[in-house]
Amino acid sequence: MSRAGDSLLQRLISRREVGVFFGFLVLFGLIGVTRPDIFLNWGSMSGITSRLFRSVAPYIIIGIGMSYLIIGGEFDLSVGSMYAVGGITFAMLMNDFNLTVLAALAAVLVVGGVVGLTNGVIVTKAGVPSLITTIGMMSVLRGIAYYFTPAGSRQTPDLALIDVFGGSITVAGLEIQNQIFWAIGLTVVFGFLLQKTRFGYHVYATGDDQEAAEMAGIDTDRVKIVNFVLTAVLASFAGVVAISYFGSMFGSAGIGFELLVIAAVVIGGTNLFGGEGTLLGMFLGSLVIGVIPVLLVLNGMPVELQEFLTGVVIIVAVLLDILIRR
Amino acid sequence: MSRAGDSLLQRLISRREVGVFFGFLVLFGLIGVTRPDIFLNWGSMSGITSRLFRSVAPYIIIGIGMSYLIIGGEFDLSVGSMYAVGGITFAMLMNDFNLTVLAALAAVLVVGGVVGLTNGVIVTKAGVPSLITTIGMMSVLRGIAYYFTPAGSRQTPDLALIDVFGGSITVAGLEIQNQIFWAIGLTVVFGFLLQKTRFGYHVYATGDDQEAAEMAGIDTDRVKIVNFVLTAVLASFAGVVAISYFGSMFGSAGIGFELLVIAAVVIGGTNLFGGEGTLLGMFLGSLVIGVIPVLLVLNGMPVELQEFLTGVVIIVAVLLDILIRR
Amino acid sequence: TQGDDSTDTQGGGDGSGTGTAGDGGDGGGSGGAPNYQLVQLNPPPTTLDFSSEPEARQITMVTHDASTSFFDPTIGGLHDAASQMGWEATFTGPSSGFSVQEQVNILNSVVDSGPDAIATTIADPAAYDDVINRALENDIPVVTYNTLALDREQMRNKYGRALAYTGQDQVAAGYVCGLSMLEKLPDDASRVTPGLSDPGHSALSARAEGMEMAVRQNSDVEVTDRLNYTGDSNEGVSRIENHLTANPDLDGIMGADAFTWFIGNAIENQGVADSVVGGGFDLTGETLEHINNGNLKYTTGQDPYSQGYFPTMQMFAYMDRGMPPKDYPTGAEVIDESNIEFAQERSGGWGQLREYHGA
Amino acid sequence: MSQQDPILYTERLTKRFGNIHAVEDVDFEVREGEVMALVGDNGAGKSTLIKMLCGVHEPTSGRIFVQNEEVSFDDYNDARAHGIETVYQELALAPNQTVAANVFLGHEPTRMGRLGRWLNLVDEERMVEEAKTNLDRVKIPVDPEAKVENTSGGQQQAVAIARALQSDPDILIMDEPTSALSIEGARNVLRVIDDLRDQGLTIVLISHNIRHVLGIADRVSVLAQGRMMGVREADEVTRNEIIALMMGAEDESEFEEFDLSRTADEEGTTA
Amino acid sequence: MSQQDPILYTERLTKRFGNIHAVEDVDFEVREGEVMALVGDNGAGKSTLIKMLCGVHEPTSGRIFVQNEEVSFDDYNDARAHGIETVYQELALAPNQTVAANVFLGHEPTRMGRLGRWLNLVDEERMVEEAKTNLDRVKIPVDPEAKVENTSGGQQQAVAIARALQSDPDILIMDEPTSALSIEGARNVLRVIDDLRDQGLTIVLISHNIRHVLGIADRVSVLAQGRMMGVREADEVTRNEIIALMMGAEDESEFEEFDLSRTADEEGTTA
Ligand SMILES: Nc1ncnc2c1ncn2[C@@H]1O[C@H](COP(=O)(O)OP(=O)(O)OP(=O)(O)O)[C@@H](O)[C@H]1O
Ligand SMILES: Nc1ncnc2c1ncn2[C@@H]1O[C@H](COP(=O)(O)OP(=O)(O)OP(=O)(O)O)[C@@H](O)[C@H]1O
Ligand SMILES: [Mg+2]
Ligand SMILES: [Mg+2]
Repeated sequence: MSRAGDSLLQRLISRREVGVFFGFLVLFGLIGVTRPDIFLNWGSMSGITSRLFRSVAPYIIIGIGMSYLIIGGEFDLSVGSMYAVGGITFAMLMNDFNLTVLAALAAVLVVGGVVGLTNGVIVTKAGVPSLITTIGMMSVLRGIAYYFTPAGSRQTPDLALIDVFGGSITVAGLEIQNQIFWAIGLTVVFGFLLQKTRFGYHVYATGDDQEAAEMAGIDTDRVKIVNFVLTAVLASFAGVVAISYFGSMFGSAGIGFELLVIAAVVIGGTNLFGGEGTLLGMFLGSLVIGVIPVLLVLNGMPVELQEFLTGVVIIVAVLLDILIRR
Repeated sequence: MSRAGDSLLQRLISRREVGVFFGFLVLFGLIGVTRPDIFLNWGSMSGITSRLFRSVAPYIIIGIGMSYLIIGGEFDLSVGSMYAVGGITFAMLMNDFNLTVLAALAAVLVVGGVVGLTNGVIVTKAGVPSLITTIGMMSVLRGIAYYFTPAGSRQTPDLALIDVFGGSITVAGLEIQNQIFWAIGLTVVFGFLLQKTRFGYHVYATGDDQEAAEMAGIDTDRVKIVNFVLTAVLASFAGVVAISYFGSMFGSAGIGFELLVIAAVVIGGTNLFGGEGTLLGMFLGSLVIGVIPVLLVLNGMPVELQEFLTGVVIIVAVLLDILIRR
Repeated sequence: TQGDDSTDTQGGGDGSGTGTAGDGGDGGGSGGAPNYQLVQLNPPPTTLDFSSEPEARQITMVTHDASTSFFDPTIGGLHDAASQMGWEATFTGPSSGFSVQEQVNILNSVVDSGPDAIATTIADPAAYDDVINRALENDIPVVTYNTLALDREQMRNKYGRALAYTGQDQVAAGYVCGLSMLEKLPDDASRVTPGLSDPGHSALSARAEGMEMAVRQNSDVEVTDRLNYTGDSNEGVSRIENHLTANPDLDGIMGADAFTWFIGNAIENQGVADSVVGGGFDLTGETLEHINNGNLKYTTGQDPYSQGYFPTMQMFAYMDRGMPPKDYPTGAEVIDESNIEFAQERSGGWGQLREYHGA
Repeated sequence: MSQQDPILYTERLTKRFGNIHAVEDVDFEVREGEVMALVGDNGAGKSTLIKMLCGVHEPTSGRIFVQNEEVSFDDYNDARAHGIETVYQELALAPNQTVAANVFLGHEPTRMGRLGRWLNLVDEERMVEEAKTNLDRVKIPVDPEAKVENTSGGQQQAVAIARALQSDPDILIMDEPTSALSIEGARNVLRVIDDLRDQGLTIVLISHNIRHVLGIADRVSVLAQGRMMGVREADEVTRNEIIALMMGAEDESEFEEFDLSRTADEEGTTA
Repeated sequence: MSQQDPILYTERLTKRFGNIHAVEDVDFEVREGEVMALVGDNGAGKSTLIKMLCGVHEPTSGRIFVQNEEVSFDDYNDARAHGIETVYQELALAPNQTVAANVFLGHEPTRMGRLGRWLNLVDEERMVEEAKTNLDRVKIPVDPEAKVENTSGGQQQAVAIARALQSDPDILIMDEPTSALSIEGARNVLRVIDDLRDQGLTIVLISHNIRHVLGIADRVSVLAQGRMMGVREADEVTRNEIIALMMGAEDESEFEEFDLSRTADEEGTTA
């Protein structure tokens, strides 16, 4: 064995994140090719960009937990229902039980924690596969979300503090939703923790080879339970953020989120079977997922074509990334 | 090492299939506990049982391919859309293009084969993860299904041969849908092939350790492509069977099937990460999935509770199975 | 045991779409025979008893989509009627979204469970044949509501009778929605967009079709391609906003379903309430609030409450008093700033009503 | 060199997998500060025995004592808490992680400073450096920042050994630690074992190389078909006696029939 | 015993992984009917070299010739079609399948009869039986119907060897086939290699056990740091010369410093 230093460029290109970023840029650039009138208009374009980030913020927030879980060798299909229960209970606690914003938030996060703990314990201690456990939990939570919305939906009350999650700030004439800051902030913090802490190291090892990790003394059950808790807490937080922004949430909110979020995580280069991946990849993967409908809507695609093209674009975006890195 | 012969009973109990069967019996028995009036009436009970099998027949037919795929280390989320496209094109070819039943069937299966081939080639040759490929294909096919149903749905014409798929025979006063025979027949044939042929052995080895299988000379790409083709063909066939029975199919038919079918496969003991599983398990897993709504509707559960209890029952059924085999 | 009730006029549609209910509402016949509904007297599967407390019965109401909030008032109406008569009521359907096949499976189990009466939507002209006939053979009377994909003649062929329908023709309802849009648009308006949350949901497509028909038939306003704003607020509001950005000359946008409030949110976010007319369907609290704030100009209601109340009442009249159920058009009511106050007061109660009934 | 106090012993330890009796009624004793070799034919139960001693397998029956106290290990960490560290035959590495991460798997060094300690921030520089130091002890060249998956068979074994050395245990169990190593590599590992004994560590060594075993061990325990066949002082026993025990036979001569044509068969001489 | 025609040779064969030069400009030649040993330190590039010869790795550059014909293997089956069979260092077994299925992995025997042949029905009885026969050749006791995952390290190696024996190749490449085997097991494998050579097979043997190598091989090729250091006739070379080549050194004496206290170090004698 002899080894010469890898060039920085080579290392960079071989990283999945760069490929995904490139894929995103291509899709984004396609907006410019197809609608130069909008692309070159600062006002429209900054609005579109800001909305793009806003619309993927919940995916990113949930995707943080999902990345931990998937890197650690499990996944969670109940996040969409958890998102609904999170948002709906947040509103309910403030309206019907007169809790303050912070108390309601705390209660919601605790509920999320309990749900995640339940998922984690059933998976690790009873040995029920996470697919079954979280499909089951998906139904259970959806039932609860429906139960708590007898009139179809719940609305947040008019409390100033809610704007911390749902409000926005205006910078140089551009309105930026606070959600975006939450999504970026949480990604940075949890990305740091995943890369730099012992727990993060254990997440990777657990997903890489659970038996080896156990034989090296890692409590893989604990790692997985923490990941399940983190995911459910973040999903319920995403629900809080969403209802704070929209002012309202239906019992059916978040249906289908699980696949979107998992897709974003996998597009970002995380191995679905564990052991590899980064939050940066998930972040970029979410943007890819989010930019596709923007591109199609701006071009006024008819409804059937939208569905069709969405599929084509997802595959092509990832294909591009793979071909580039070859 | 010294080894005494395992007792038959021990071997039996340790098999996942027995646990799942037991789980199914418990749920089925619960019908008797909660609605003895119906349970003890041969006429209603035989009808309910026959309809239960009927309702899971499409899951089973698709589940055969999905089992092959999952055992071989991949999966397919596009089966629900493929099912819709299969049924809808079947009707369209007969109505608008005047094809005979058999010609339409052949064409539909070819379409399924092409879709499966596409999935398989993108996954194996281009290296796009099957999650992304088949989520993409799910969208593409759904778009096609919508496009082919401008009036919302398609109906089959009145051709006698369609009854081969959608009709029924009456045995001792009990109406048994032909779908059930298709589901059982295909399970037996493909179960036999999976257990007894070289290809079947290669499916297991590929899912167990792809690298090892390749290093042993197995063309794992071929194995996976064949599995993708089989899955898509069976999914389109399930669509044909379904539209033949219902007489009509919506563009939105089959949404959510992918998770139901994967859940049935996993409940039946197949390892989601490949290398282990049987079709018998999938068959029983489908019955578990199918009996839950029967039990809940017979007891007049309102929607929210139904959703809630479905989740609880799924988890508990699998938990039971695991606890029994401990 | 069932006879036939000869021909009626105004059989709706061609049977391939949904919501083409038997009789039109107030569309009116163009000359010739007036609207009529000839009712054949099918004796109920019960023995009439006018001299004592009516029996407590069980009615099950089945929908094609139990995941939407649309039916919340329907559930309230169902329980109002049931509790007035001392009946038991259940509302069920596919909880994971619109699915005819799943609904048929559920209907089968409902028939097995043996209720006294069933009210169901019929969202497809073929898929319900077996199960409805099985219900009728088991002496369980069936009425339909909200969505009916068959005309009376077709039902007679399939079921040996025309099932009564309580609801509105979806295309006609969409037509009303389109007319309202035209009314709210300024004179120089040139483009409007119909939107919906699910292109695979035939009732929504039918409403969108009606909207488009109304605009095209009664004005020169251009109708753009439909916008799919999905059932997810997160995605949907952004899509609508982007659509507004992409079409700065757009004058109106109307939704075909309960997610019409996304349009209100988008208009509010973009601050274009003065230049874009927003409107649509259904009476969700969010949509009404937007009308109240001026972000939306109107919405179209089709009285979902009555879709639960009257089928149940009709079943009582039929099973205990021998009066066969009749079609009951729930019409299309337009809510705008003129009547929003009352509409909000009324809609605010559905949740409480369900809680009151414990349903 | 070896003291007389058993630091670790088992009583009628048994492990069955279904109807396979992998380890049966084994009394195994290790004295403080000695190198105890454990030998036996393939499938004799060596790995299964030591996996019970380090918490990976739960015994079917029997008892384990460490420092005269009965123990029952739920997992590997329990064993580790009692000062037992293991090099597994199957190595137990996380293939997609780096060599350095694997050397410290489960026991990553954390940064100084309040934040570092509170968050358990991994001190990556120290990790890479110490991994290098540990790998240097066995002198097998391997890049601490390479993915384990991309290293050679011998390099992987070196990583597993380096991991065990890193933790400073009381009792070190090594299951065929030199099987994939070059002559130099194996020699280095034996030298390290010798050093560790000098520092007072107790070592259990599993190896098929009887020459290595007799060269380094104080005593030799022999397993055959899951049963303990006997224990011998290393300097009082011959290679052929051990082989005879391993085969469960009494007469040594029967194991001598094979001789490769052109060179002296290494298996036939010495001890 | 060895003929002079090369059945297999490479020209300037090179394999790089990114910037790691695992094999560099290697000319490797194997003659028909000989046992060619390939030795080298850990990480020298032995496994990488042979993985190019059996289609697992694609060479970065260089050429491979089999029976004087240039070949380029896309995958393992291409190599197999040229009569090359391999026992991999990492064994390449499917852990959840049975021992018998693994012995025949990828080449399951099919049933007679039209249906059997048409459907490629696996003849399970024959498979189990032949697996037994093959395993018996290396005389390591293992249940052919056990899951591989549940067998011991040595048993797994025996399965991998049995698999190679089952296919009747022209050239058999064995990457450290005896590393996990007991003395008896290793001896049996060497004996099998000897028999195969007598039957005219060509064998490439990678091993760290120089004694085994010199005992069985006709010639020895030495790799160091990815480069071919030289080829020697086995009966004309000493153990220490080989070690010196492996280390890339000229002076042999420097490898003799380590000597365990109480027994003659096996590494120091014989050849
Ligand atoms: N998890 C398991 N399930 C079933 N049988 C097992 C399991 N693990 C080991 N065995 C069996 O127990 C016996 C002892 O295995 P063990 O691994 O302890 O042998 P060993 O002495 O370490 O052999 P080797 O020298 O080949 O590594 C073997 O026959 C093996 O097949
Ligand atoms: N897939 C790979 N990616 C990167 N580097 C690799 C890869 N495979 C091998 N190497 C490197 O190439 C060099 C040669 O490895 P190889 O496995 O050929 O060594 P070897 O001679 O077989 O060693 P051993 O005796 O330890 O098995 C090593 O330094 C190894 O780390
Ligand atoms: Mg062992
Ligand atoms: Mg090697």
